[in-house]
Amino acid sequence: ECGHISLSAPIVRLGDSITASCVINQNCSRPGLDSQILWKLGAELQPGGRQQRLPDGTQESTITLPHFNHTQAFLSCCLTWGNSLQILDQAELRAGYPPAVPHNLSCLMNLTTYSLTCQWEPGPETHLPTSFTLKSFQSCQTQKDSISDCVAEDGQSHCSILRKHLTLYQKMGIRVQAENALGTSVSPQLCLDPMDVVKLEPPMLWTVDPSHEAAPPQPGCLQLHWEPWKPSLHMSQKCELRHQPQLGDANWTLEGPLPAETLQYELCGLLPATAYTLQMRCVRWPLPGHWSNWSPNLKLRTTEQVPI
Amino acid sequence: ECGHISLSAPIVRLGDSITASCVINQNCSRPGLDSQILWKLGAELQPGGRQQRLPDGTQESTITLPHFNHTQAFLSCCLTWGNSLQILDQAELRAGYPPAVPHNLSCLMNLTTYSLTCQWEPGPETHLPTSFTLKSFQSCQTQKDSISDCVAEDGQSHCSILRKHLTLYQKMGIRVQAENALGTSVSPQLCLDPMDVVKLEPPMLWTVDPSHEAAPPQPGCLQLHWEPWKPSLHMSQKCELRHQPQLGDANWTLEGPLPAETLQYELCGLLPATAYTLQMRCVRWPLPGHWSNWSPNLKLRTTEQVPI
Amino acid sequence: PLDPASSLPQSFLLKCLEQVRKIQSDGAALQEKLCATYKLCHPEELVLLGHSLGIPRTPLSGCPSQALQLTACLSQLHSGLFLYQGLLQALAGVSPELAPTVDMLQLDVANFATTVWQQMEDLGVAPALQPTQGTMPTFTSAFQRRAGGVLVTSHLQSFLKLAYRVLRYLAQP
Repeated sequence: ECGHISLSAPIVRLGDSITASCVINQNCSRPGLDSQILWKLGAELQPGGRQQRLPDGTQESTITLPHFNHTQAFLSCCLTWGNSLQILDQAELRAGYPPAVPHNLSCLMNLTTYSLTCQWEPGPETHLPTSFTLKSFQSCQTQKDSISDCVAEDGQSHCSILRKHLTLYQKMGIRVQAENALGTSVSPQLCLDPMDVVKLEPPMLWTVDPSHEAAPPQPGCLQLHWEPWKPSLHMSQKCELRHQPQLGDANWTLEGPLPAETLQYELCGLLPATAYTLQMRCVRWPLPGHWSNWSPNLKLRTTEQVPI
Repeated sequence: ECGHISLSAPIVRLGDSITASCVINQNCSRPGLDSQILWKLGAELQPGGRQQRLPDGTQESTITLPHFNHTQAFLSCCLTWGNSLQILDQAELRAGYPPAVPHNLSCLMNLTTYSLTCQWEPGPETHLPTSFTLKSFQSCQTQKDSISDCVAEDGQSHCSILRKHLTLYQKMGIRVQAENALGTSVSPQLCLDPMDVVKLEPPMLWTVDPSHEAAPPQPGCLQLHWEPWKPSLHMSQKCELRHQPQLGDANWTLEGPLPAETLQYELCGLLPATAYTLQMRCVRWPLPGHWSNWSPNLKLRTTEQVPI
Repeated sequence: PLDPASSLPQSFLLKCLEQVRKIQSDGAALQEKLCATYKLCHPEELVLLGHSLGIPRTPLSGCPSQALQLTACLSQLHSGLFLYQGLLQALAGVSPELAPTVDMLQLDVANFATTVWQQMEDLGVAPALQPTQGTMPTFTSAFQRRAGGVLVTSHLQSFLKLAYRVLRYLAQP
């Protein structure tokens, strides 16, 4: 090897100093002739190298970059050679920050894939390759019985724990760990039972088919029928209905709590001969859970008022 | 094991016969009482089982299904047990056809992924899991120096051979082999140099920027400029231009052969003050290749005729 | 020696010209990446390192248009390509950003060497045995592989420039 750079540390905090030394062995420098060792940061020459000849005849130059504020750069050790400058070695310098403590850790249980997806806020940019790993344990008190790590993909702030790693209906402790070359930080623990953070999909809301033998709706009434989201049929739920006449900026009116499933529900007290927008949502109940989003709009029109 | 079915062959040609035998060992039939062995195909009882007691005391029943014309069915060996029917073993029967010889094998070289994609017609449905594999060799004469197999995904009739397996500019022999439980068939060999089956993308066709210092176009003329598709810049090509006035059902007029690249080309002999649609395509030339598709339409208008 | 122009099929010459242009564009792409990402833009800055690593260069002396000896020229063209194929393989392990470009370049050089070798066989001037790769430089650090990439590509581009001139001369109608 002609020349070899060694660094105080290849990765430092932004603004810290970096010291590098470059040793040129004899077979690369011309005997008797003291070639000058020069340093380049990227394409720019860097003054301040202190050069000395070592007892074994090799030459060494040391340089300190006081405040290194590039996130990435190449430092080259060069030798004057006739009127050219020869690059003999090159080292990659990186600078950034240790990871901040990830915050806003939250999880949702997906009943289609039956996986627990957790997401978090990673905190400020570290400028360094930083890995995020979900560390989860079968219990919230002790850190024994750890569940296999869930490593987020590069640049992603979420990870999904597969069903086979979960013990449903049991509390588990979850933390997210951020790690890069400058340090590691761990979020506070989230203690939850996956089934208590199920995110339901909205129920299906229909109007009852008029051809059905049921009696036609009263004026100012609508006949509705709904069904909870299929994958959540085994969960007891309660639901809410909201409706709004399509008149200027009318407000929503809320009806609830309503049972998770009815064959037929008559909604009355509405304005006759008026177009209404209806929506429904459900939540696991009485066991804990998250409300589903509101279902897509169902647009219906109440019948005319029969002249008395 | 209570009962065990053995089959003449688990997979047969549609319409062929299948013979099955079922042995019931002693610990499953009540001592002294001769239980009757019955067969069910799917849910239907199958008459015709020939039952006998073997020297070692076990009972065996043999049945032949003369013309098995289901593509798939389950054959169950059952025992009368009091007034119930006990299923002791079940075998899956499948029937179909050996693969026909795949035909219309053709290949295209993709210059973006630098892979050779070959496609073929698989022939009639075999009703059986059938694998298609591209078998290719470095030469068309001998079958030595085989290139690693390219196995098509299930149900797909194409496969792409990666760049690292190809020796460009040399002829290679390619066949597609179809294989299932009832046999194997191989297509005739296709002998080609991947570079001779490059599929070019269309060239880029523009009008010359009028603000350019060049003189404005003559009446009845258009100033054009084109560039071949970037990944094919290293290939010498010829191109063709076609144009059509936007008047009723005017025909295309063809101009060519044209060089693959020009800074500026004046197309004259057109109707003045008329909107034209222009398209261009190129082909590797003089070496073999496929014409690109026509480029997207370029719509231009010729200038007014200056009153003399 | 063979009469230069007549004995080489036009399709062979056209393929060679096409392959040279492709390799030149692969090489330019690699040089561009080495310069943009690692600031290694000038091979002249790496001559000393090249000597210490023992990166060989290869002449194309049998191909000057005045006294063209076709067999010598083809065989030098092939052994030069064969050497560069080896040198590019020795760069294996170069950074993930560069690896696809180096792989493409190495495959294209290897295929061009095969095209020339196949033509030598067709002319009956190919040696009985395929050449074997000599000892290659060993690159012991990421920097040396990058610097080696700059030097090998730069030598290869000069080699191809001369080869292209000869092939165009031979391809003249």
